[in-house]
Amino acid sequence: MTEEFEPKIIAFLCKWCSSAGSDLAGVSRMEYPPNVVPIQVMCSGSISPLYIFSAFNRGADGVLVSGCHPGDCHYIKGNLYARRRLALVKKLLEHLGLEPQRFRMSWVSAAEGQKYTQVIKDLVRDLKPLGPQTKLRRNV
Amino acid sequence: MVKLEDLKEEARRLLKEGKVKYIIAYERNPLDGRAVPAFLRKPEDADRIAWDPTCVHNLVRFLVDEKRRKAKEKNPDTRPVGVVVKGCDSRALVILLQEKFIERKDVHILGLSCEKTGVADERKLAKRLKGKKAVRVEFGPEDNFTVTTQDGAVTVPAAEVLAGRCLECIANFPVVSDLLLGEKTKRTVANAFASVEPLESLPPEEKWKFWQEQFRKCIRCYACRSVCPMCYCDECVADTINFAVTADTPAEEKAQKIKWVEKSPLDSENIFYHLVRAIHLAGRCIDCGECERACPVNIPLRQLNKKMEKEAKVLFGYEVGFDPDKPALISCFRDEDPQDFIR
Amino acid sequence: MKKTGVFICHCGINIAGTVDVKKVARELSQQPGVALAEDYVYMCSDPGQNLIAQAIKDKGLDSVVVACCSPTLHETTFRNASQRAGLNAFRCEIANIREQCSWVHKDMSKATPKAAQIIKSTVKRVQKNEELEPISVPVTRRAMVIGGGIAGIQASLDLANSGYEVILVEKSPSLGGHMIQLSETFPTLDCSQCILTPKMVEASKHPKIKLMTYSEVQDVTGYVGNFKVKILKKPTYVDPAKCNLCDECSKVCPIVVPNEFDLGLTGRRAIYLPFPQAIPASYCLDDKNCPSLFPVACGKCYHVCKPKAINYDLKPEIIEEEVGAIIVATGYDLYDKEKMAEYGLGRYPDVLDGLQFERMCSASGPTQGKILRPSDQQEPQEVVFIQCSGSRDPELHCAYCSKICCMYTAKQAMLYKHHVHDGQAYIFYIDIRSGGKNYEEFVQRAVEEDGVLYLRGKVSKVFQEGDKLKVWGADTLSGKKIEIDADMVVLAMAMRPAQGAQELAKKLKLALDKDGFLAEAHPKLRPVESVTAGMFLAGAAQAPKDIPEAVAQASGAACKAITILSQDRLYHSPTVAKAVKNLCTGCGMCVAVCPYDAIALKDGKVEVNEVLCEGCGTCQATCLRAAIQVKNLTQHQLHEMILASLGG
Amino acid sequence: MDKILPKKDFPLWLKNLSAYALYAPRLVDEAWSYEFVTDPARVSLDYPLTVVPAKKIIFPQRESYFEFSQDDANGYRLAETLPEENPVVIFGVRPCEGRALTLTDKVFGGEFEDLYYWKRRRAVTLVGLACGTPPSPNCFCLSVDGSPHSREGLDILLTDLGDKYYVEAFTSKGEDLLAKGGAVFAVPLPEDKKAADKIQADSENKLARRLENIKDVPLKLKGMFDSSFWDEESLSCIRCGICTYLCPTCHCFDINDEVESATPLRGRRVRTWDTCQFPDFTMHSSGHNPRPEKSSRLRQRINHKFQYFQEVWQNWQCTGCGRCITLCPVGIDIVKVVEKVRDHAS
Repeated sequence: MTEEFEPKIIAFLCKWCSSAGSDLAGVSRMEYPPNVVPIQVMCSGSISPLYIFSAFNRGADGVLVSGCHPGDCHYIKGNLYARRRLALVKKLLEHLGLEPQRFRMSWVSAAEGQKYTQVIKDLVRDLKPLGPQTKLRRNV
Repeated sequence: MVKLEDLKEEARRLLKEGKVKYIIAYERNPLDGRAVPAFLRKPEDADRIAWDPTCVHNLVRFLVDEKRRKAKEKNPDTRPVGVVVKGCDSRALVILLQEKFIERKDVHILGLSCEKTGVADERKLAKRLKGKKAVRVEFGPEDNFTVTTQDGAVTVPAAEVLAGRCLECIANFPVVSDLLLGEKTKRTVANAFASVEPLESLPPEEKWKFWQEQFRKCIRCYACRSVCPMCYCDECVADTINFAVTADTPAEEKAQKIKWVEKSPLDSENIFYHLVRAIHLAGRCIDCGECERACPVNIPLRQLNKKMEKEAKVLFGYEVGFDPDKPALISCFRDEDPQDFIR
Repeated sequence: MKKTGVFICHCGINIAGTVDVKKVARELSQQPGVALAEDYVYMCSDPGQNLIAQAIKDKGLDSVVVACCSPTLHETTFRNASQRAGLNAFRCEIANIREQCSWVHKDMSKATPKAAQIIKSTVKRVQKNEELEPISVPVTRRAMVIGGGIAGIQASLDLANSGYEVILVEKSPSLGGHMIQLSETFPTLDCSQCILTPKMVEASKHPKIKLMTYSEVQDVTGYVGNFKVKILKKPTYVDPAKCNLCDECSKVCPIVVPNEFDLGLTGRRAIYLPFPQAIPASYCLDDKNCPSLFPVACGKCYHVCKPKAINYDLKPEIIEEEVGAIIVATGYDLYDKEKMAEYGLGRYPDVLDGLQFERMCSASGPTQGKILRPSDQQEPQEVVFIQCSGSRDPELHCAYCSKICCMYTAKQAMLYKHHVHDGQAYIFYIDIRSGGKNYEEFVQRAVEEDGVLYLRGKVSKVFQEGDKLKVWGADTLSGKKIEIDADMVVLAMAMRPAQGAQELAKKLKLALDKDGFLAEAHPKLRPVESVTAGMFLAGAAQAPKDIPEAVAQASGAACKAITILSQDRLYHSPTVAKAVKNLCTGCGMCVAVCPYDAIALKDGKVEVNEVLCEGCGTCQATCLRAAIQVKNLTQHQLHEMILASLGG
Repeated sequence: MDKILPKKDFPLWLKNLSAYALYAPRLVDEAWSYEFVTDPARVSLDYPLTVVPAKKIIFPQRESYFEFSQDDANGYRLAETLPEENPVVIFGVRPCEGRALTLTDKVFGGEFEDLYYWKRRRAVTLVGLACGTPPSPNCFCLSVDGSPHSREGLDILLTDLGDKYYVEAFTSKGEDLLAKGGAVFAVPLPEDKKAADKIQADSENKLARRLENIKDVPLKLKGMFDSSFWDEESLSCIRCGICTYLCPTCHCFDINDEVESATPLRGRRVRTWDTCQFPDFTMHSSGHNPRPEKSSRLRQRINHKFQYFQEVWQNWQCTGCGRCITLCPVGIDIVKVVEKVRDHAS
């Protein structure tokens, strides 16, 4: 029996909602799988498609971008730009044949520690059966 | 029918009266009958202008060069540059106007309507002629092309040899112009995104297999980005060294150059390059199809760009390259933008 | 080579219980550019902070990563500690290994490598952090308040009483807003004019308040602490200093137009006193309705004016002012009459809106406080009040609740009963929302003492039949259809943002919510701040409010404004966007996405106003050419962080 | 050593070459390309010209120099990654490409041998295919000292005689390859030889394009370095890499470190094709770029091929395959450019 595949996931969390929501999950001592390395950014609107491509290129098995719910953005509307930009990224990656589960976006508010926990659990659960992401991964 | 003589006459007049700096048009290469870009400076140069189904090039691309050249000149000639555009090319120009890369006053647009046809796909034509060499391709009669080979002229229904982009064209005549020749009847296509549907319908693994084989062929000659009027960045993600540096650029700034992608034609790096190109062209690509035509190894690049154009339309109701005053696709949003993919 | 110090906090067992801090420290000490990696039981304690400070001095560290709890808790602590030890505060970053690691995992063998990766990624970031100093700008220590209703007056008085100069701009000829139109106020039934006029007088006499009535804000430029405003002062053609309110001019004026103050229940002349208690106490010539002003053709008022207060030659003026903060209190208007055709408003004279009814109840109103049907001047015996006229109706009208209607309808029904003892008041309602001090008791009083009949349900139709108004509705509690032959119908119309507020918001670059009210910076935590630094919101311009709420918010806004005005200089986070000009092609996409108008194109290249920029980075992601970057979170840094997070 | 190979037996020969990695032209998405042979039965040499020349096998677009790593246990480590000398055969190589390899041999050979190139070069056997008819309308090999049946650089030359090939082997590598074929080859009859000679001789008259009287071009070019001629000629150039990447004689490369992991350090140093047509080719780290304009880059391409290479190696660095003409997206024609140089009033 080989060891179960543990996906490597990068999560871009906006500082004001999702990172705070993730903090709340911690404060509430919720538990979720340790596969995700969080990177805190100021706003989901600051996530360039390049970061997502790059994460996959450098071996991420999954990428999560999480921001404030529409209307709650600390910067008013950054998440709405993100929503449009990342919808395109998702469609593009899927057109290429990347499994749709590998790139995910979520809205997690500062109060949603439980939701953050669930998002991570779902993501890890969805990625495990897919195995390592080799399509976009660099192999020099 | 576009009267070529009218175009020549106007070009002659513009050059004679000094209204334009020069004119970018097409001329025919007598050796193979194919059109090539021509840069006309004197009134008599206008005689060389050609207009036929081999006028595939998007001449708007050369306005990018013009802008760069002009920026370096000390006392630049401020007259507009004349440029011959088809419908698709004019939409590229709209994007350059939208992105303030070109000012309307700097360009004199000579628009030509493709009417009911468009330009020929050289590869399709070669196949149709079964090895015979076309020495001349002309529009008409009606929705046909007249193709002359060593064995004489034949009539080929245009639809059989039209470039893929023309089959899905949503602007058969220029959307912006100073002079517009030919019929201005809007041609409607049944499905402007038909070509992406077969691939869309495949399961992920088969899509991937398709693309993997395609991108494996890429030799990173960058003809796709070089021929593209929208790829006017001074420095591309794919460039391995810092370009936009000058003698006084500080070392820290030079060190900011990120090596996102290796120069090696590895599958992953080729894909990265094409992914970035596709996303950077989302909402900007007007499907002139030049990248696909220029590709020496025949990678179907329109499949990527067309997909993005389709999503812009379907998800955001955004049509690319018609209105220079509209915000760019990614610099605006609608409250009702879909978010069902966000959970 | 960089010299980064990594300091890993045990947080007692909060971190060390799940993360092998010693192992992480060993691993980090091997990282390129890491000069030392140490762990300590409580980094935030004084000895912990000293450890960091000492290491900065001893090892000459050029950057510091503290791996501990969330940056929201101790970022400031450690940045200050670094600064004290001589390191630029912005060369200290926090790696969150508690909330986002040790607290959410149980398995030490898995939490430990994750913690290491989070720290490595932070090390990569901090090694490319610029040394930054907070951006500082001087402050113009005066404020502008837009809107002379109760909220604007209150905010102005609070600011002025705190010693700051205030310019109070009101677009109508008098202060007072809608509150001055009201008869009595709930839940105490004290007279609205009696409590408001002293405040109006105080505002007009206050040495620190420059009152500009009949004026409108034309343009605002600049930024927090340093706004430049242009105010259009419209001519009233009457010098308030000379006007003695004799009313001779009005008497001779041939023009009669509906009186705005009485909502059309009475008329006024083209030269008129807005209302008896108007401040400034002066007549005003309304040049839109006086047909004989350009050129002067009539001149009757001029001739009868003994103090020679009338001057037809006055011209609009543009007044320029500099202020450090702006409070927007533009209030509300009632929902459009035309949109409530189903209830016959505007069609049947005896269907009134709530404000018209207020005027009718008012002792200074058109009927001197008697409740009379406009059609025949008879006392109505049956009055139907319809709540939520235009509110809470997402399909046809406004989706939101106008909040104050439950209370004022109860009040109005009560006032009606006080005037017409044998009359019957009916109130159609969806719910009764009487949250507020003494509010529920007030509603109960209406039911119990004044016998107001509450009917739960919506009215489907109001139409005239003979001299009665037929009201068709349903009582959803009994399930019965209800028909009332009413003598008068009063509609509790929805509140919507004041007319012109939208254009004003554009000038001020303020965001609006989906209903057109001014958007607050955060719905919970920054309810009086606008999205633009230095601009604050008060009163019903932000959302429907009653008087005490509007007053409270106005004082809140004043206080927020004082947090700016009381400073000599303002300090602003320096982690803002910066332009990389040689990459910029001037496409303006970043300009379009910036929520703060902090980016502009100058000579075809992007320029960032660092004072306005909040550092969100949306521009950075939008730019196709990396020509705009947020300091200390650049693309380069993120790239390195991604690589480090993936272990490469 | 001359032989006859019936076309039907061509696969049999290939099947006997299991010791070699075989490459032959295959049509991939409407473009001919030298591809690894998996099924000898499907190999046909009935093709015009590949898009990418055979140099891609000998001078691959990416060549790894060495791997590097650094970790606690081993410290710094470098491991050379010379290519293995597995024998390779490329079938159907056009004579112009064979000649092209003799030119790149000069560049990578001499005093400092480029081992990476030579490991592959020595391991390859080139089975050429004489051009009975020009494979491209833009062929002009005769004008640059080549011919449609040149043997230079090749080990074997096949001449298509309809249902059979006339096979000439003129190197020991070529003869080895014939020896492996054994009985599939027949001894040519004199009329076979005559037929092959005639086809070869006739082929010289079938070339549509000529580039004549270019003897003085190197000198001419020297005098035209600062001419505005280049500005005008390069107007339509879009600065892509097609002309050079697809040129069988172009051999410029770039060297990069590809870092797979920063900590622990792991990666490799590689060389990749590079081209003088890319603006970053000459970009200095100072920000100075000696060839900032596309005019200077077109000039460089022509100068290198028609002046510098002559000066150093007494050869044109062009074998007249016509790829750069056919595939240029904007129709820049090297023959026309050189003719214009020749006729330029200096």
